[in-house]
Amino acid sequence: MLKKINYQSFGLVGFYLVIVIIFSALSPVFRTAGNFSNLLIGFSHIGILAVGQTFPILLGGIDLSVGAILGLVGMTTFDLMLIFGLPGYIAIPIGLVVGLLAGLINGLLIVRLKLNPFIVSLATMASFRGLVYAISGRQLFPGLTVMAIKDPTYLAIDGSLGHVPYALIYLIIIALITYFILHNTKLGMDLYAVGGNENAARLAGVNVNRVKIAAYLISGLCSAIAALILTSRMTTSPEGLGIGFELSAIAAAVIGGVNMQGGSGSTLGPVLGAFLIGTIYTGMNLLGVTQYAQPVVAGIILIGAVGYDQFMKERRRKELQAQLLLQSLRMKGQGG
Amino acid sequence: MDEKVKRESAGFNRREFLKISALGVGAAALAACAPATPADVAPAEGGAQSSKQAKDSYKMTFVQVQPHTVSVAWGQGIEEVSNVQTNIEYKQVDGQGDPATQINLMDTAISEGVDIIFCQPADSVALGPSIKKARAAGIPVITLNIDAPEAHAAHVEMNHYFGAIDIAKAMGELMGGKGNVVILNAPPGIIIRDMRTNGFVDGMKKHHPDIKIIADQSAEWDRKKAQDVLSTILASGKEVNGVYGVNDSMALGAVDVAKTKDLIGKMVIFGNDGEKAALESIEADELSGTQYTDVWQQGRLAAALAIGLATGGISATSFTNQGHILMPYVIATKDNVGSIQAFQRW
Amino acid sequence: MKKNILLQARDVSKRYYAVQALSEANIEIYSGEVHALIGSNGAGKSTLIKILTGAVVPDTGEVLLNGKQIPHGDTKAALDAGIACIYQESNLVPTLSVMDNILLGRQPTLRMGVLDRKAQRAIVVDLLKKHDLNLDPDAAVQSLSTVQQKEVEIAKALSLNAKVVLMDEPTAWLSQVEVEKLFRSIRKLTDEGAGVLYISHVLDEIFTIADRVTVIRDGKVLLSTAISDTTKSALVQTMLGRQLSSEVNALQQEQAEKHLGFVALECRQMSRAGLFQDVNLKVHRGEIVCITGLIGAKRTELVRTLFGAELPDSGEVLIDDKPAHIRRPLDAIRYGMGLIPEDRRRDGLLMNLSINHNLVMAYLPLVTRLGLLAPDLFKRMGQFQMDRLGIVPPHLEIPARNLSGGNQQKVLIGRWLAGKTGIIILDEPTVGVDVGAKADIYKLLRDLADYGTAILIVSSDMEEVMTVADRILVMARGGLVASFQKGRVTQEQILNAASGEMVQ
Amino acid sequence: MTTLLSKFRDKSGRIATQRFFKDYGLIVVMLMVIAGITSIERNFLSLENMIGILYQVAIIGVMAACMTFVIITGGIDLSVGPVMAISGLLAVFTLESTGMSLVSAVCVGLLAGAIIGTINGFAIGRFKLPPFVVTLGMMSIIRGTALLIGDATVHLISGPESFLFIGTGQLFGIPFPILIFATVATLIYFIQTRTPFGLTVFAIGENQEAARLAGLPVLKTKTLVYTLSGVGASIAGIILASQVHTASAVYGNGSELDSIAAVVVGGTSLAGGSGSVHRSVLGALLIGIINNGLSILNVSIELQLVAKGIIIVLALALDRYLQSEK
Repeated sequence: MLKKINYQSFGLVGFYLVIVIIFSALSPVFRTAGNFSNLLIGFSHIGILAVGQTFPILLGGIDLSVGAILGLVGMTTFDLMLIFGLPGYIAIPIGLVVGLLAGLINGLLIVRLKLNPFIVSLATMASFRGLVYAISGRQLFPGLTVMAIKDPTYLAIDGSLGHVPYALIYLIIIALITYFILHNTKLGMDLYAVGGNENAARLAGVNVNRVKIAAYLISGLCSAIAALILTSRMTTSPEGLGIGFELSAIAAAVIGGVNMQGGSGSTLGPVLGAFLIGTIYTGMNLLGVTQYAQPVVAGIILIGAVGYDQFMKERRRKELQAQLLLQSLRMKGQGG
Repeated sequence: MDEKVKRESAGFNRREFLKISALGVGAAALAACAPATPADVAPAEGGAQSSKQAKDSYKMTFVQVQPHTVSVAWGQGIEEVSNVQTNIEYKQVDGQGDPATQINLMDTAISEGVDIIFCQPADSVALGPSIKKARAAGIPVITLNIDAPEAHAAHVEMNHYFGAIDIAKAMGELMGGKGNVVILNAPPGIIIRDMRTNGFVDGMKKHHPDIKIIADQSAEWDRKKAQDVLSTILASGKEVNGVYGVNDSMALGAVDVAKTKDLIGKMVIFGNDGEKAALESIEADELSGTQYTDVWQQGRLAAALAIGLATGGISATSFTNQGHILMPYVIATKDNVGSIQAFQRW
Repeated sequence: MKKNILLQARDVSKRYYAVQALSEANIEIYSGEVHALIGSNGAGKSTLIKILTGAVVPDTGEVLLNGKQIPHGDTKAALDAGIACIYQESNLVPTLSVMDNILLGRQPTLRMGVLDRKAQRAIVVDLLKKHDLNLDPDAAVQSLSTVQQKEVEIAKALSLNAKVVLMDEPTAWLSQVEVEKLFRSIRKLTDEGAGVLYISHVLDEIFTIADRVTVIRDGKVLLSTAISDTTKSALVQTMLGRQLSSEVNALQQEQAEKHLGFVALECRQMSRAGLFQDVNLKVHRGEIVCITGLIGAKRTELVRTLFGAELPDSGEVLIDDKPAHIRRPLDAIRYGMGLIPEDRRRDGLLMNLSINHNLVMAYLPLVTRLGLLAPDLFKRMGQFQMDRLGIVPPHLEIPARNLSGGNQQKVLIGRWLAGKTGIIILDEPTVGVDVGAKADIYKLLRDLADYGTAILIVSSDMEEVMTVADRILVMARGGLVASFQKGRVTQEQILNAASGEMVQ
Repeated sequence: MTTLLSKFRDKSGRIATQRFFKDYGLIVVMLMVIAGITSIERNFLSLENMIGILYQVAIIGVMAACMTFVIITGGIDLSVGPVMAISGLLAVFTLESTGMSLVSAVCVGLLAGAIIGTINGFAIGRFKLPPFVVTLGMMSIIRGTALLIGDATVHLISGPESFLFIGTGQLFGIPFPILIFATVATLIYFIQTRTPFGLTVFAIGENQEAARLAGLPVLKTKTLVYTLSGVGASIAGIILASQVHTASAVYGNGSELDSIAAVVVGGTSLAGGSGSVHRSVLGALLIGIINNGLSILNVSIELQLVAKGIIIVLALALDRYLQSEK
């Protein structure tokens, strides 16, 4: 299994370390503990979304609605606490449930109507965002636009242990759990099976539909968690919250070695992918790269990262082939 | 060079302009930041001189919502003032329209230990915690356009709510107090949008109760989308006598439609912001009017304040509440648009 | 052990649109028996299998296991009832390991769906040992060769320890040695009282392994008898409804030492690290050369390199005695070469495109005017090839995937006949092709050779090699080890040469 | 309808209807949507509004048509939004620098798109990098470059009339952008059906290795499809600039998703191998009709998005149902 990790994202790990070292060398601020904890806080929500996104992509699908789900969950909890005055420990579970429901809707539409995941999640992305606007407490009661969430339980979500932010801890836990699910549970095997060869999975008696729905449920749940973290950090939930996150999440996943054709990938790469993007931007910011030059450099590095990863994989594949050959030769030898 | 001369004369013409402009608040605001004014008109007299006494350099960061005409103009205003002081390092960073990103940028600026943060919050509450954090770190924060509930150094605002009310008033008068109005709006999510819409609706109720708002559709701040939405509404055969674009781009989109359907003159179209293009369109008798604010000036004021705070070594923690500087604005129409000088057109 | 009926299909019929795929077919599979099912492609074998596994719902009739009816169209139920199947097309998940593929959907779990890796490994390892399959349980399937992948499929079916195992052409792509291995496994199964339904085009195999045979044609069961009560030619006749042996024999007899044309294709000192070294070979115009040998002798790699699909480390290729610079397939084609790859499903046909498209694909310039496709030329060329090769069904616009194996192969050959191809390389040309179509293809190749085409065939099928080749080259472990003239060699000699030091 | 059906009479009845709906199901669905909206707002069907819809669809339509090949080869192009912006900018700058030479302005604009597209294609074809990441990276590179050369402000177009004609002019009473859209779509449909290139595109999408072994120019084709997509974005960008009399580096945000949506709604699968330009056009139209319908019905901002999502899902579900009809 360890071999698998390396195979997935060794190239990326190396690349990431190089980037970090370069920035640390060039910018004294970058190498401060404070800055790193900023990085970890600032991009953990993208990391969580990316982990969630991994599951639909593993099935050769995609979930464009994560940003909208994030907004919806945020707004729900916001309303629950500020309109209905419910305590956080009630709002939080409800928020998670909303995320799961949203995921369920995606899953059911894809499975039952046999529609293309891209279209379905694109449509639900619009619908969920519309719902956010419709239920927005900030629209219904303009006073709430300047009202902050005060609930202690809720605000505690985004706390930190010294320099270690909770957000990071959630991310690590989620990444590890999902990693375990993927590589050590039946669900995980079924996910890879359906993603790799759906027909074979079906003939082997795997309940394909259930697996698909599960994937979108997980993605929905991750969005919900990210929503809780962000809204707790912002002490409110703007209607626009989460717009454009889907692209960052997918990007992080793909950079993290999840194959968009489905069937291969894991959940540690995506986390790294999320931080890679964040690190690049923060680093350039600290180096005083002008704001418009930043996306240019970022884009180049992005392509570079994937190119490098590709290169490493290619080399690894060649090595494997060579080994395979030797084996088969030995086999033939023994055969006689 | 002559650019500079113009700018210098700015100081003079501005005063006249302020007389025209309705709000005394603005004058008060200017007075409030008097100490900074020399630096403000510094371009003419060598800024280098004035910044001699400063020992080390000062860092200033502007966290904007996203690249946009207005924030660009702010930037120009700020740099105009800060550039003349060799010891000021100014940079503008892009919040990519996302409060979460803005929070990250704030955090970075704080750990970078800048001396001043200009912040245009995408959402007043969302950025509150970061502003609090900055204050705790002793960094004065100057908010632009959108105030934050947390105490910070100062808030420099181009008015939204009252401005929109006045727009409604002026618009109604041109419409003769009756008819149907369409609002070309933006989707919820940025507070400005809410302030302006509410102001406009309230204004109409207050001043012209007979005018009906028959449609409030989203054109996503975008000129092309504004064209599409308005032409669709017109195609439905409804009679539209007035259009309010929540920003100038959308208003200009409406103008484009009016031109093609030759409704210019028959349809009252108002924008908001007062960018150069809008003012020219007014002079060309296309756009009926817009709310104009000198955004360059707004930037200069903010910068002047900032320099005062930084060089004066005033600690952020010493502010119990932010001072409000409400920028003066005019409802620019055919009659008064001429009084807005070239150097005030951003 | 008394033989009792395990699996039984009673009067099952199935109709696809216009086509009656099966009509009132009956078949019984007894415990401890291997029941061979033969018939031309498109005769309805696959449909019958799919019905038995519940993948297809029959229009009429029923399927009984031990006298109990199994619900139609429910693969899971059939699986649980103990009906395993090795399908023709791959049913493996490329990214998963051998271990996971073998137990796919049935991995042992502790609680809450957590996998019991230890148990899983134990099961797989001793399964592989029991059937002496030489596979690394942890290797990802995509890193395995075609043969090894087939072995995984077999292991998968065996692991079900099913009451009935259906095998749809399991020996496709298997070499002699592996086939024997497979037969041993099958015997083990039957000894344990399981029943096996065995589909194959290779009659020899059937006479070796089967106890009972059923012949099916045009969806009807024509004959079902004990193997001992029938003969090869009888079977072929019922299967095709015509006498074939004459045609094949004709090919085999033809001995005339006709003088050869110039060397059309020659390669000198061709090497690729770790694959093959210093290969020299010549193919003359009008000559059919077969390269045979064990699987893993790197014959496929050799021909792919000749065709420019992969690049050699050293060595040169000469065409008509002139050095040719081949960097990619397009170059090879410009030199008048054509390759028909080993796995026509994976590398050959464009399955969703029409027959017509597939036929002209390699020579698009020939069907264009001023750089634009000319529909009339396009159709005419397709029609011409279709008639010439007798492809059925004769509809140019149906997608290639709906064709039988034999006809798909014909389309691939036709693709090269379309142009000025003078050198045709075929890799395992008749795998999964029924006896009738096989004969057609052999005749076609011979005709081409007589017209001066140089033909290079890679084949593991001894009978095929003996039948079509003018010259037989034997490749072993990346080198050409022997060369025989037609008719001057026995299968044994070839096999010995192929298995290298195994004989010493 | 029956006349159309008769086209497929060569096969048995059921196949005929199936194939009919496979090709025309989307139109049937579209007619239903139109009928639905019209039943509430009669003016929806007015000629003025119909032309309006086409005018509104033109930009996305052009992009979708040009991107179809990319998606048929199993790729994706996310960089089209910024390409729109930068083409518009460059065109405007050229206008100013060359003293209002329309031709050079348009050429420069298109060239930009072509170059960017080609770079995408080469990176994807030659180095086998995942299209998603390459074009995503390019998206951010081009957006940044556009901002560097044009800042975030809007640049007014002071003329010439000929340039403004591109976006706002009319020919025989039909807005010019519609004509451009029609021309581009027809041209690409022609390429798809009548050229070896078009055939190769499908072959690659279906099975790249097989295409290579059949001697098809894989790398060249793969590069060209992205070039085409880039050019499409440029055309769109120039039309937009001309329609709004301005150019800005921030234009075209999110249009990549809109155009991909149009292609996919049309039924072209992101997995590649299948699809058609005419279906992409239909997809763009369907989305355009829904947008237009919702605002002509004056649906409130909040509910518009909800409705849009639901209608799209229903429409496609219906389309799917028609295709797989028993």
